[in-house]
Amino acid sequence: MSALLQVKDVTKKYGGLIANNAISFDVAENEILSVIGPNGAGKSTLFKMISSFTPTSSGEVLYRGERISNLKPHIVARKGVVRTFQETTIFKSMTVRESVVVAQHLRAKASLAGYFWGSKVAHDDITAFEKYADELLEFLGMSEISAEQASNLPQGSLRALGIAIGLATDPKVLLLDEPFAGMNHDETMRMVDLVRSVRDERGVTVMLVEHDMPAVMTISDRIVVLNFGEKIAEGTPSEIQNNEKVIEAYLGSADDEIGM
Amino acid sequence: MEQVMANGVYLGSQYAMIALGLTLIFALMNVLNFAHGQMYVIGGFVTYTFYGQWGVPFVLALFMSCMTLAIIGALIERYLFAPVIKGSAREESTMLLAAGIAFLLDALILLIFGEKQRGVPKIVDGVFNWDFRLIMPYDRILICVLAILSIVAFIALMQYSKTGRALRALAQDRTAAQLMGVNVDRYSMIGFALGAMLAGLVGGLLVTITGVNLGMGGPTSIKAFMMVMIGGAGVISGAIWGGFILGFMEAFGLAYLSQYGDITYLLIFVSLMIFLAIRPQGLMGKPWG
Amino acid sequence: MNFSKIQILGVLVFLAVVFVGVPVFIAATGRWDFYFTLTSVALLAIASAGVWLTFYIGRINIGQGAFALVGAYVSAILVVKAGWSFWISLPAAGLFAALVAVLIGLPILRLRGVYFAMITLVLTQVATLTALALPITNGAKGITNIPLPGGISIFGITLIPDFSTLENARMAFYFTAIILMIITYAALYRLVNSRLGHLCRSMQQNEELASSIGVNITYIRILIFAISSFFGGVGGAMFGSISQSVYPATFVVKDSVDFMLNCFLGGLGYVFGPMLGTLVLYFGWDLLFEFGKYQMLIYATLLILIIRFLPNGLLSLRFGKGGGK
Amino acid sequence: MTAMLDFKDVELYYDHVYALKGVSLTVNKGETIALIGANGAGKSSILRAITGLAKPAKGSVSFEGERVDGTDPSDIVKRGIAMVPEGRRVFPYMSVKDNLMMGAFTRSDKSEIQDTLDSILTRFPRLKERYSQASGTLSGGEQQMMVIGRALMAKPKLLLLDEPSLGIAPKLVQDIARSIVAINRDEGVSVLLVEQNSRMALSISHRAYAMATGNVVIEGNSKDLLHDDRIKAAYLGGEV
Amino acid sequence: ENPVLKIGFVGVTSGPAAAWGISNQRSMETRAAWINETGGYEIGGVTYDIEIVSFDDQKDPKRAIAGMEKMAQEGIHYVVGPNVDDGAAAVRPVAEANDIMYFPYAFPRELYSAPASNAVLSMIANYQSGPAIYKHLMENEGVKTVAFIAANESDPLSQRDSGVAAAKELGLEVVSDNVTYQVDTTDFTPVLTPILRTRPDLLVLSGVSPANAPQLIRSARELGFEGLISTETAQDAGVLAEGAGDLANGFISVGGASTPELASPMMNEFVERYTAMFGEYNDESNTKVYALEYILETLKATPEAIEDVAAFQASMDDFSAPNPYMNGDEQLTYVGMTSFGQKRQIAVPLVVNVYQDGAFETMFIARVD
Ligand SMILES: Nc1ncnc2c1ncn2[C@@H]1O[C@H](COP(=O)(O)OP(=O)(O)OP(=O)(O)O)[C@@H](O)[C@H]1O
Ligand SMILES: Nc1ncnc2c1ncn2[C@@H]1O[C@H](COP(=O)(O)OP(=O)(O)OP(=O)(O)O)[C@@H](O)[C@H]1O
Ligand SMILES: CC(C)C[C@H](N)C(=O)O
Ligand SMILES: [Mg+2]
Ligand SMILES: [Mg+2]
Repeated sequence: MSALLQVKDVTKKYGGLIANNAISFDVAENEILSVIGPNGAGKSTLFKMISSFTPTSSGEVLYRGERISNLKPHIVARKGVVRTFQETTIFKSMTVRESVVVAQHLRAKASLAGYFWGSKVAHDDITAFEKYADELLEFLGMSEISAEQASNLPQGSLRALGIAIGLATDPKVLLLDEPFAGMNHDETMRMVDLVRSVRDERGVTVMLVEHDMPAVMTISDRIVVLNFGEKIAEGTPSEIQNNEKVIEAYLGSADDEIGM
Repeated sequence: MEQVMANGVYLGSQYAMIALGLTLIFALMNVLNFAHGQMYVIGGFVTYTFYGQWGVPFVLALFMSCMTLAIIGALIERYLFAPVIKGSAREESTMLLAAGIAFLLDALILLIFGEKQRGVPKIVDGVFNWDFRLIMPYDRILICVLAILSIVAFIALMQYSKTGRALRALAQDRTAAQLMGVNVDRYSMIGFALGAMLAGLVGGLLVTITGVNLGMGGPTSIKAFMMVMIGGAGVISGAIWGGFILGFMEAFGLAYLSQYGDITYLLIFVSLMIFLAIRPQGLMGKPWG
Repeated sequence: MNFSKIQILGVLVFLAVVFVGVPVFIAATGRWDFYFTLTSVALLAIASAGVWLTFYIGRINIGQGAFALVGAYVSAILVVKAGWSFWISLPAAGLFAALVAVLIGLPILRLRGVYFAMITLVLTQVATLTALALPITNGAKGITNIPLPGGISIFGITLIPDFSTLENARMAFYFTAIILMIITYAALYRLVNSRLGHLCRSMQQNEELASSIGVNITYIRILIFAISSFFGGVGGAMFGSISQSVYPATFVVKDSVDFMLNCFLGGLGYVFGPMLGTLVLYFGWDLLFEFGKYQMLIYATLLILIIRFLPNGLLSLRFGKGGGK
Repeated sequence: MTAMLDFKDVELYYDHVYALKGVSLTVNKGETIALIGANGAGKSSILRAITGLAKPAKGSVSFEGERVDGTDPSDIVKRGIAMVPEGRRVFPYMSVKDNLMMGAFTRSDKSEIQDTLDSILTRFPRLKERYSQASGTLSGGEQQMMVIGRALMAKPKLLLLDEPSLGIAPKLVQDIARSIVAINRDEGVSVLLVEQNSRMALSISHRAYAMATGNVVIEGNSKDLLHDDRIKAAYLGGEV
Repeated sequence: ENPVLKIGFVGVTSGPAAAWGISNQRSMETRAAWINETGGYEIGGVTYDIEIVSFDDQKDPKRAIAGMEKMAQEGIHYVVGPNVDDGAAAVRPVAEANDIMYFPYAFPRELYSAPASNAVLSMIANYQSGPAIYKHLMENEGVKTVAFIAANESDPLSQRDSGVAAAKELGLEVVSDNVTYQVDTTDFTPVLTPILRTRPDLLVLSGVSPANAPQLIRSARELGFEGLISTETAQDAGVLAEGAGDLANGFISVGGASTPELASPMMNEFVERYTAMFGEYNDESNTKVYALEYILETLKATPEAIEDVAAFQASMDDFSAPNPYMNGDEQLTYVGMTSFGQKRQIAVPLVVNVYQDGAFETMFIARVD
């Protein structure tokens, strides 16, 4: 199993604060890898550097051996590495379907001018986009809300929309930042299945940041744990669950009963 | 050199006050108040009417202009901005409203106070002259001191009073402020009134030196915009920095570049653009959110 | 792109009104001054279309006056000093304005929200000050005595007559301006409804997200700003030709603000908003002429009332969805 | 005993979209109530209707026997209801201290405020460490503690919490849950807790309501609901 | 009822420069009301009531054109204004196409020189008054060095340039000629400091607006400047008194003819009526009372010119009528041969005033040809 994505000694400093300190790990093709860690450990920062939304202070990220850190976000996206956002980041006044159509723009075959003059290719593009959008929404179980304006959606659907937008770009690697936040158990599990089938059926490699441990443990092939900007563990879910350091720093003892 | 520094401080103090009111209103309501300059002019004219024409003591006249503007500000917020903000799909619609109000105030100023340049008797006579190295009329020194005192008072109000805290909270998160028990409608009005009042106060102070005429509004707003940009929109310390920086830039530019003619402002503008290109949120602007 | 019947009908009605209705009306009522008013509306609407377009990528542009001024000077200089035909100087003016926009846009388009709005406001002043300072613009003296547009003929067929030989240059300017406006808005409409338009809209709503889906936001921002300024330059150039003179104060901050107001007033959500906004704002002022010294007061009051009760622009009072105009 | 909070037949809609279709619930003095339910079910809307941030179209909201619907949020807050809103909503430029002080906005007795402040800082020692840091730079968990503390500064009779565990690391979730229990038990503050983490919510509450699309579908004793099959299936899942 | 003769005004009556246009408009309205009250104005045997149609161009050349179009629409052939260079240049095509004679308060030479035909300069241009003033001051006050300061706008800058040229021509040493200020400047100290360092005998405020003049004077005096200060535009004594007080004493400017020794009874009555009508007089109107008077007098002398602008132009060369606003036997005539090569300027007497304790005193009078 060769590494699709390599994070190499990546460091990020904000002034005096070291948000990520020499983090290294590999992500294999078709893997689902979770990054967990306490609040402020540097998980989102790491995602931002992988997607080139922020430059690294040192170190680099390689995708198929090619450096993708310190570029422009849209270039990295074009190479197939696409992120979603921790905050609900959507196109507020577009409908769900419109958002998903726009997000496919990378697949466009016609040029901007072609669209302007309304060329045949452009026409075909649009038909294809719309068709794919409907398929994708169907796949994500969002057909019902496809005509809703994004700003009116409840929390959970917003996250789902975020994922839909990410998927619509036809990514090779999808970085999901807390995709299950604000979903209840049932919804979370549905999404877990979905992310899995995205990986299985579309061959997308997934990295995700999540605090929902049941979900993380179910979905992940491997887990990387950050704490105060340092990588403190890496391994399979069961390894991580039993790692003392991780329990100490992050999980807390499960049997620590809190009740009325 | 001494003269240039002194000019910088003097200009800076008055600019900072102008920028403060603008930034306060921006912070609270996300409204870029195009009418700020007009409010300043009204302040000048009210002070002129009371002090210059009717012989009311200066301090009282100043007070009257503050009150007038506070009332105008409160009314404008209550009956125009608040409903428009509620009803519009895009925040930017308030820009149109603010511009409309600027036109309206301009029209009213012309009808009520006329087209002439007005001035008032000096509040103190005499010129401080240190060996021709530093010349500054006493009334300017006084106004400068008053302006700085007002700024300090304003900061104290914002930092330490309950009203100030409520206003700051409101500026940062309306809903959260509401949940703390802040009556946001009332405090928005108070905040707007306070911003307008600051404009009135500067207008009243400066009329003693520069006089006032109806044309001063628009350009004043633009200058205030620049200071707010330099410092960072909606940030109080930013407004003060912006005011003083612009003041000093003007003082230095005019002193050292005058032989090149018309370029001081061009340079100020261009350096502002370069500065913002490097630091898009101004000196003190929001790093997050 | 398929047009509904209503849209096509709307366009036809509009064309009939501007090309036939207006001239007939003017001839019937003898209100020849309306030609100039409507010409101005058309030209200012062109510039406003640019402002509207920059709004489409989420930037409030209060700098269009600068580009109009650039356009006016470029055309004037080319015609007066280089002896070009006005008709060639017109696109040249637009292109030059676009070029300037690219250079200036590179740094300032990174700014957002009020920062962009304010910096563009300053830009207008920069343009005026630059025009005052440069030798090529003739500094304070401006460029005057610009000849009227000459004719164009191919193989002896007159495509455009020489304006100075015309009995009624007003009407010629009117038709020119209207045609330019129609081209502008047709292009704008196409643009907004093509892929570029969708990308713009995605940027307007969320630049970060747009770049995460692979949109080259820097490039599109610049491209849009350049197109916007092209419109500004063309409007300005045409205007210089009508008044046959250009001064540093031909377009000032107030014009930039007006362009922006036109867009807001018409409604930012509608392609034809700026056209309507320009018509109402500019014509409105003219119609209030009767009120003498209360003109400004009434104008401002009406403006405020409109915003107070139609904060989303005049077109939010829609008479049937999707009407062409 | 009459209920402290009586939320009766409330209908609420945004732009013609129904969020609540006639919801009733009560909170008695001293109770912790959990409100669970799917996404978009209307949980947050209930809290918004209680605090006056959203105006019900029908129905009534009474607090301590008096109608409060239709009054300004600031008045409702003054009566003793504090809320920790969805998404925390800190005042990012204010220090932790100023944020906490904002919580006491409706109170005026300086020494009493100081007492509350001390007790909060004792409860959340982390906040003391970050006392003068701008709250925008706090980590998510710290912010969450701070906004709970901020709500407590009002010395509320009823505390409304909207998804306090959202985006919070598991260990901190436990801390927060403990704090909620303690606040309820030690200070007699009634709590209405909205949570996606249903297991946690049910295990620290007395009674619970489960919602689906604008309606309450199940209500009952939390202990019972923890073992209710419908609840298990919909909200808890099998194992943890 | 008398038939109505409409005379237009297109100029700036709102915004920063409102004072310029308003003083025009009001002086015209005062005069028109006065004429109508006393029975009308007789031209070619018909007695007309005079109506002033005024249009606020907001100092915007685009609006100025619209205004001129409006005048054409109203069938007006005689228009006073615009007040600034760019507006005056922009309306030229419209005026010429519609047979409108217009009387701008703006100085660009090409507006008045052939082939331009319809513009008549209605005041003394600074390139005419400047030399006269400088010469007088050289001869009587021993002025040897001069410095210029102007606002960074078209009109003042153009005036500065022609002023500088005139001063050099006269052999004055120009010690500073490139300092400018923004019209919205509120503190002139930094602007003036470098210029005063050159210690000129005379400081010329080129094209200064009535709003800026008192502040400039005050700042210059407070900085210890003891030389002379002058301008070539009209000012209002009241504004100077309020804005600069005693510091304005000795300030030299160009005025109309209302100083006590020159003003005819008619001028005094005009001032009275103006004040009664508008509450307050503005000395700038001294220079602005003339354009309307010239138009009416010329029409009286050539009645067919009411409809026929060519007749008006033809009569300009040897038109002459007594100047009712000045004592003595001053004449109203058209001049401009030296400056423009054709008679396209009204011969207002060049009255140079000195401000002293709240009023203007006449310094000297000159004539333009
Ligand atoms: N732009 C920034 N400037 C300064 N500090 C920052 C910036 N962005 C993040 N930080 C800091 O870097 C650290 C890591 O932040 P990051 O957002 O990566 O945490 P996280 O692991 O995603 O936390 P959470 O689980 O709460 O989302 C935090 O201490 C944060 O305050
Ligand atoms: N501002 C709004 N405009 C339009 N619809 C809204 C708005 N806010 C909420 N809604 C709708 O009201 C319904 C209830 O929303 P609410 O936020 O109360 O749900 P919730 O139970 O809190 O969900 P979540 O667990 O996702 O936070 C949802 O369908 C949502 O789409
Ligand atoms: C010379 C100019 C400054 C005069 C000005 N245009 C006026 O109307 O008075
Ligand atoms: Mg994060
Ligand atoms: Mg919710």
